[in-house]
Amino acid sequence: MIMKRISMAIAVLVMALLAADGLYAASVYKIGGIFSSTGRASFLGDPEQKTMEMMIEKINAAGGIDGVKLEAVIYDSEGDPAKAVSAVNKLLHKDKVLAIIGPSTTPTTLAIVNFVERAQVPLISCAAGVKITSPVKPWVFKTAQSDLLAVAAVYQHMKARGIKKIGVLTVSNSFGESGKHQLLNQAKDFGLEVVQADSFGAKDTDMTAQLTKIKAAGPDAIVCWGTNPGPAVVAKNVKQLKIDLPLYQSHGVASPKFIELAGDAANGIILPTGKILVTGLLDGSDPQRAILEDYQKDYNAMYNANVSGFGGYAYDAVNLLAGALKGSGGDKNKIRDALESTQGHMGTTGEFNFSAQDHNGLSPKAFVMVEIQNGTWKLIK
Amino acid sequence: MLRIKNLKCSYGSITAVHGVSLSVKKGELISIIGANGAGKSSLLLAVCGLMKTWSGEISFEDNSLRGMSPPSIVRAGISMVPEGRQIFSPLSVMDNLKMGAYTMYRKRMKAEVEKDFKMVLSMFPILRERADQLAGTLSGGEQQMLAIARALMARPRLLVLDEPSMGLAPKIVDMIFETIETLRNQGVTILLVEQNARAALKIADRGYVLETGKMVLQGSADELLVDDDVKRAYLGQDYGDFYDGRGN
Amino acid sequence: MQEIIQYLFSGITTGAIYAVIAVGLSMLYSSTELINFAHGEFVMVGAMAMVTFWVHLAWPLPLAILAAMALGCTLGLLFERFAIRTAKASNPIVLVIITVGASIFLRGTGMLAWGKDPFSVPSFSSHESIEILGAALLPQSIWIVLGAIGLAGGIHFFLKKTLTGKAMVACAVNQKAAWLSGIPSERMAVLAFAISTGCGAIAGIFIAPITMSSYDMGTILGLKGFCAAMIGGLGSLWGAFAGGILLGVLESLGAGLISSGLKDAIAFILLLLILYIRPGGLFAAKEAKRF
Amino acid sequence: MSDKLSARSRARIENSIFLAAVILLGLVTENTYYLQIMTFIGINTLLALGLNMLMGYAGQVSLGHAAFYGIGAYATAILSGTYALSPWLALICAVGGAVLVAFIVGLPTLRLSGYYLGMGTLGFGMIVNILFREWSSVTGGASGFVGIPVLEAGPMVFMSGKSYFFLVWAVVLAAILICRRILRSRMGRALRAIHDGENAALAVGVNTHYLKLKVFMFAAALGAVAGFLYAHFVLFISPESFGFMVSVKMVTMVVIGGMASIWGALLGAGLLTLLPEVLHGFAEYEMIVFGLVLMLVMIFMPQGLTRGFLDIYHASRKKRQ
Amino acid sequence: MTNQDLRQAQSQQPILDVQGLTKLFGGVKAQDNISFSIEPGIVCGLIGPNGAGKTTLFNMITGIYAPDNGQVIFNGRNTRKMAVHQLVKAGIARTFQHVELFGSMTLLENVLVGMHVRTRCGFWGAVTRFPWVNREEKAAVEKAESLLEFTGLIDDAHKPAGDLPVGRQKTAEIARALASDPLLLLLDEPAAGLNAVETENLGQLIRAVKDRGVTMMLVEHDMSLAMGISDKVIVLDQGRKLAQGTPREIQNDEAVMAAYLGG
Amino acid sequence: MPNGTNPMDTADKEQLKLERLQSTLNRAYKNVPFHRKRFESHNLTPQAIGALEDIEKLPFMKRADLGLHYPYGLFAVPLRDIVRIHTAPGTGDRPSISGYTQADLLIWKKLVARSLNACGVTDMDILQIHLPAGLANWGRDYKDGGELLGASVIPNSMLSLSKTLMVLRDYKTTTLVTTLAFAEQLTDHMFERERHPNELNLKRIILVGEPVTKDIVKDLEARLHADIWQHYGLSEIPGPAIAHECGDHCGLHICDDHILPEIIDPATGQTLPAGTAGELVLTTLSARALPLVRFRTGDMARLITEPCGCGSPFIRMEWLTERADDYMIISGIKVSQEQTAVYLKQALGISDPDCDMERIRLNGTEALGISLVLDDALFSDEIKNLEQLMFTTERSLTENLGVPVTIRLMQKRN
Repeated sequence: MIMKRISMAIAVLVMALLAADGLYAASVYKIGGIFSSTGRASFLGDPEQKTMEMMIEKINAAGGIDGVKLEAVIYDSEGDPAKAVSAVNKLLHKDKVLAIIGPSTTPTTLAIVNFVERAQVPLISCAAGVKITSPVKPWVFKTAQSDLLAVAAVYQHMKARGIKKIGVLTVSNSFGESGKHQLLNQAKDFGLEVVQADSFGAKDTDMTAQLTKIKAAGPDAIVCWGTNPGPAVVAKNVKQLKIDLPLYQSHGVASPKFIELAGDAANGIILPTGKILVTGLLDGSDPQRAILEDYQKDYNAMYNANVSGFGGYAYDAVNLLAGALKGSGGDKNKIRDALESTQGHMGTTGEFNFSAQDHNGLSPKAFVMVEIQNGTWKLIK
Repeated sequence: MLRIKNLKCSYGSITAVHGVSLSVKKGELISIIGANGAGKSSLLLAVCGLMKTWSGEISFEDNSLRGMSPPSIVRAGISMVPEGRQIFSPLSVMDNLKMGAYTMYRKRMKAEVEKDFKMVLSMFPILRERADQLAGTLSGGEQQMLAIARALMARPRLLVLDEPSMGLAPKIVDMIFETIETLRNQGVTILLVEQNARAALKIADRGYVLETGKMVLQGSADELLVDDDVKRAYLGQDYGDFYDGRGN
Repeated sequence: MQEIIQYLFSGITTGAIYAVIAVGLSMLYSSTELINFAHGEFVMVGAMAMVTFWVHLAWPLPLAILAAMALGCTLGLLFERFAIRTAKASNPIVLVIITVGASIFLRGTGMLAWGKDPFSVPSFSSHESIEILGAALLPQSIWIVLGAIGLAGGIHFFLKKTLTGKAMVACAVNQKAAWLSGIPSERMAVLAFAISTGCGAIAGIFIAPITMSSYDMGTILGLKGFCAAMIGGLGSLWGAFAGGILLGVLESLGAGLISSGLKDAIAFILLLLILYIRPGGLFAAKEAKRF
Repeated sequence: MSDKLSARSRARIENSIFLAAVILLGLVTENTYYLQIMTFIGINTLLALGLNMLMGYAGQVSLGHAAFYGIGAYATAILSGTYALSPWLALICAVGGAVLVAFIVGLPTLRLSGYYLGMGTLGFGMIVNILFREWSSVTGGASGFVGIPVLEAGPMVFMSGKSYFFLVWAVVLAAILICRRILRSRMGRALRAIHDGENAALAVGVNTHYLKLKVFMFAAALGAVAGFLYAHFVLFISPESFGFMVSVKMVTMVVIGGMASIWGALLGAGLLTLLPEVLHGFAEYEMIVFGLVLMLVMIFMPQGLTRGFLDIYHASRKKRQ
Repeated sequence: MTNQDLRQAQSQQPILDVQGLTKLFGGVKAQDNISFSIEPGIVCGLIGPNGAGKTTLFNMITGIYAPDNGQVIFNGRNTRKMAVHQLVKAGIARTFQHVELFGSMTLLENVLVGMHVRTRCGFWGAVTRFPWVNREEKAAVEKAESLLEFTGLIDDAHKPAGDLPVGRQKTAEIARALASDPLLLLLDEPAAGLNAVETENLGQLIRAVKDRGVTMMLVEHDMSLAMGISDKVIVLDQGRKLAQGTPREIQNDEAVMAAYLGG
Repeated sequence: MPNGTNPMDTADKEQLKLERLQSTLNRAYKNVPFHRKRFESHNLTPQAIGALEDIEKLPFMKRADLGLHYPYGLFAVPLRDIVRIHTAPGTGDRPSISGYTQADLLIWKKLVARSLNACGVTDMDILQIHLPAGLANWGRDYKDGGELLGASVIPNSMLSLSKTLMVLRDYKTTTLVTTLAFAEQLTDHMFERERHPNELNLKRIILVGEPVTKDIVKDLEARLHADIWQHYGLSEIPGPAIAHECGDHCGLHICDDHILPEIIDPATGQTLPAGTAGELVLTTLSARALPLVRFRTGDMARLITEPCGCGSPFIRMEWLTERADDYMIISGIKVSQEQTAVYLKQALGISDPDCDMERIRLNGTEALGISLVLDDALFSDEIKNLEQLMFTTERSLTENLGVPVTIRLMQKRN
């Protein structure tokens, strides 16, 4: 008997949830956000979420878009695809948002792509995975530079230095895997030979085994593709193993945190990064410099913290969306079309030139190569 | 000294002890005898606090033992030598003795403990020989000695022994009983629970006979030694033995 | 050859970390028959406490270590007192779920307290690695191995030489007899918990310099420690130690010689084989009891 | 009040009320979000049901049950996605595969006991998960598998929303019925007997090892079905969804709901699915609250919620009298 | 082959023949070269002081332990390679010292579980409920009810076994054991925890079971029961067979007395 | 060895009593169908008796019950354990049989020794026992008890008065155990022979069998120059020395560690508060062969709960001379009038003899005098026959009752 009561209780609970779903009118543009604010990808999601909140506030302070205020509804995916799906459904069906920004990671993005496509809501992802926009899906865009471009930037640099054989070490998650894929695929194009490819677990405490193996294969340089904290351990291990080879890292660690974590071992590491990290080092003529300085100033003022490269993805996404929202009158189709036709949008990440074939819109110019020296970034021209 | 009134113990729905009363006076050696399943062990479990679900009254030196945990009962002055020895096999003989003196150490009576070591080791010279051996490597009889010695280390005013003869060869059993008698002669009050009725009664002052959780006989040891009921408590009775014309 | 030695070095380093964690788990198991799934979180607490005490507050190293250990012990004590002992359950799975709940709780608390970013802690001594037979050995690895041996030795000493330690062994061997000897086994359980979580914290303290510490670092470490304890045979101290080293070496050799991606799988397959062949672990505590 | 009713007719009443509740909820709820949550509850219920049979009745803890969930999901994804097999055929293969794996793994593993069994299943789960991640040419690796087709049956298209809700809950209902039938049969009696006392069950001639293996396979099958439903619902799968923490969560569902209780599985799955949704409001405190709730429930209702609620109910009734 | 046939086939050969059984536990002999045989249809008491090895012997006969040496011949078959459930199927049933009923199940269900080896519905049968399944179930329930009737428990058939008083639980264990149509029934301390009246009723039940042709072996500490209903008594002490004979012979056996009472 | 002077804590004694009561009840319930039925008819088991007071829940046992279960029906041990069987006159046509196991004898030996010890008997004493045939059993008990103490015992034998006196004098007897009637007879005899008590070494006389008033005691003491001590016993179980006087001579100490006394209202069966006079009900606490549970003695007594000046822990009773039943005490032996009538019936072969009974003095000793109304049924023409009948009847009654019997024929009453 009690069973019945319990199932009734559950029913009532769910009903109550239903009823609580207010029907407040859309005198605002509701924009959804899904970020890995906690969990293992929180280093991505947290600044992204903060940036989005900041931007929305800023836009609203400036009177909104076409006089309509924006409202952000942000959920935490914890980096879990299932949670992302839950969040996207909430955004699509409960909050009925106009567009979604995020998620932060490739799997979470891929997990929700089908839902936004079906619901026909524009999504601007902040994840880097190539799979997100290739093949192109009508409603899915992304602001983060693809690994494709990052790898290209790295290989370009190697080629210039005359490196022939490389060892590849990637983290066993979607970021590393996607990077590995690009590293292996593009090597030939730059005349490089991958002599050893290895991986490490995201939470591993020691990578000397893999490095020893790579060292034994005799490469000219080592590329490590991962996100914090693993690459910092790799950097330390490389120093400790006295491997005297150039170490390349990915844009995934392009943050002051990496230098903090790797400490002395960070010196000499070369990596591609968005310009955000090296704003101060950029030429005054760089078209992105002003935007970057703006962003950094705002972020600093609001959160009393330095920006990371990742928050910029959200910054660009919000700006892109804001641009597309203008004159759309809240019509999702119009927003999508406006996004797809965005050209020459200067963002923190680079210059966005969207088209029906390219929903990322960035070129290798979005990356600059930097070297870490004495605990700070040095631009490699 | 120890007084048990109308004790009833049960495990779940099974009652193992049905209202048993018994008492031990200072300086006495009391034997509780009975076949297995008679409820002897349950009774002891209740006395030393290992069993909580009992009703009735157990008092030691006029303080009720209700609700007391085994360690506080040890501190109150009752030490038990559990059935099957239960020595700490991975510890050395000496360490086993130290464990026995745990409450003494906690009372900061180190000097007394040293004295007790001497006393106990002189009482059981074999333990002195094996002081550094692991207790698990001792023979059954030696383990029993160790178990007794360990219990003595807590300076009990009442020493409770649960089936010290179990599983031992007859010769060793004799030795154990001699030891118990010596202890009694030295003034230790002893409650001895035994299956080996004759041996236990020979050294006891008084005895109790338990049968299926009930006390069926008690009296001085000499009375019980001549009592055929004791035998029947173990081997049962043939109803044919009784006079046939009864009950009409 | 040089590589093999290098693999062994790395294996032993990670193995020593697993060993310290496994020793803590095993020690708790031997006195309470409970596996603490929140153990990894105590490792996290230890590492994060080092970040706070040593890096942020700049306390002297020994003081910071002591403080981090004390924090681990205190938390373990509170956990035992308020969660484990309050639970009326006799079913071990319920206690296990409680520890799972505790691990989530601690992780959440850690996130609040230290934020989501990873932190790095400097090595106890120089960064320069030492070269042995052409293989590099990190000084911190030596620290870790020494720490692991020291800890296992310390616990060994505690259990074998001190009265309280022996009492704890007594409780573990035969709780009934220990009770009857006047040893308060409840207090021993609390103590075992505190020591065990203290071990976890120590593991965290030692590994903080070589890996990066973050609020969610504990889960996987706890898991590996659990595996190590299992391989060694639950309840056996040196078994846990050996299990940890073995697991580390297997992983390292697996990564070096076969595939770095499958290294965990290789280690786990070997574990399963060990379990099938010796269901009680490699060093299953032999029954010293004669009857 | 229901003492007079036979167990069977009581079960029928319970089932019909449950069925009615499901249909009512499905019809009334328009919001896709809620439908989707309930769909997840349904999928989790399937997982918990299988595991509950294994843990609650056969007394075997599995810390790697997510592996079967994953095997079901990946098998159907790969077969229907990569090889364009009909999803329904893929389902049969997935379930068959999971059962086969369960048989092979269970044969040696179920001979272990206690924590060692937990370790064995945990190891198995980890290995399977690593395979999902590393065998990227087939599984899509850590980035996940995309391209899972939408379920169709004739004119019906099971897309997110009501149709899927009803599909999942129909499966749940069927699973509940099957579990009940099993529990009421000779096999189920033997199972419950193992639960009450393994020694005695052995002594009356129950081949406990074989029976445990059977239940392990059954639980694997239910897990695979759940995986199938998950894959075709989310249309994207990645190894993270089938990791160790998912296994632990499944065990938690069973224990929190109440072991050896079919409704307990439902309750546990419901609670553990709903709780994070509700806790979103706690933002940063979510994990703390979740951990606390878990601990408190276990500390004060060690028998799980079903038993706990029943006890409270009985206690309050006694008080009233 | 039905039980009836089996019974006829057995003629007068002993139903249980234990030959030189030896069992070591960590080098210690728990059982030392024990031999005896039990004729069909009798009640055989097995007594001995604590630690004599009675339960170990039971466990070896029921296949829970494998003997280190010697063999058990049950009904003409060597049981060495047989698993516990095969032995049950062959006709050995037992009860436990501490009631081990399935507490959450009703008495009827308990007895039905007892019939496990005599029924065959498996997973698919349960799911599909083919007509033969229902027929089998119906027959099983009828038989279970008749057993409960026989043991006088029919009124409690639908109560959870764990809720019954100990006396009835003990009886129920016997009913459950009988459900597997045993040729040999091993009773491990059936009277433990019972009061005098219950013990007396138990004795009557055992006699009634004996009248059904079931051979019984019984470990019992309540000697008035053991001596009262046994046709033959075997005494174990320290893992060895000490004596064997009628209850009266045993009661007057000096060696037995010494074993029990000490020298 | 606990004795009268050994201080025993009240709590200890209460504890001991409870222990013994419980085991007695357990044994009685387990082994004796009679007791089990009594328990069952009151819906009780021995477990219901958790304290001494709980004994009130149990029904009484009457003398008649002993006869009803003649001969061995109330034995709680198999016959082969019994080492001694005593017979006492019963109430109906069957005597009551009591049996003793080895342990019983041992216990009673100790009890008697304790009682003797309480009146100062030691191993220096010479103990002479002189009891009538009906109390011969007690004679054996006193012998055993005396021997246990180490006293030199002169056992009971059927000597003539003068031989007894000779032994008393020549053997330098210090302690004499006897009945009041015999003591008086002896005194009379001695004074008739002009013997002086000073010739004797007699220090004390222990009187058994009936309550003796203070006056008589004083009189006897004065005449014999010996202290008089009273002992209380039951002829059924277990024998003498259930209660004994101490040096203070104020009430009899009941050995309540072995025998549990109660005082009830003989009419209603209600337990009376301490200090009230009523019928004495006894429960054996250590008897093995024949446990008595709430046995109504028919004796009237009053319990004295105040501690005794002698320091003995045993409770005292004042033994009253009146009776709660139809028994007469003749020469220390209880004689049931009802049973006598039955015997008379059998001996005379008539259905309903009309008679009166009284205690009479016969040749210095006590006897039962029966005044039989001569009616038609009895009347015989031949006086000789009648005399013969009376003679055989007297002999038969004497044998059955253990006391001398004389029958006086009376005319039919008006």
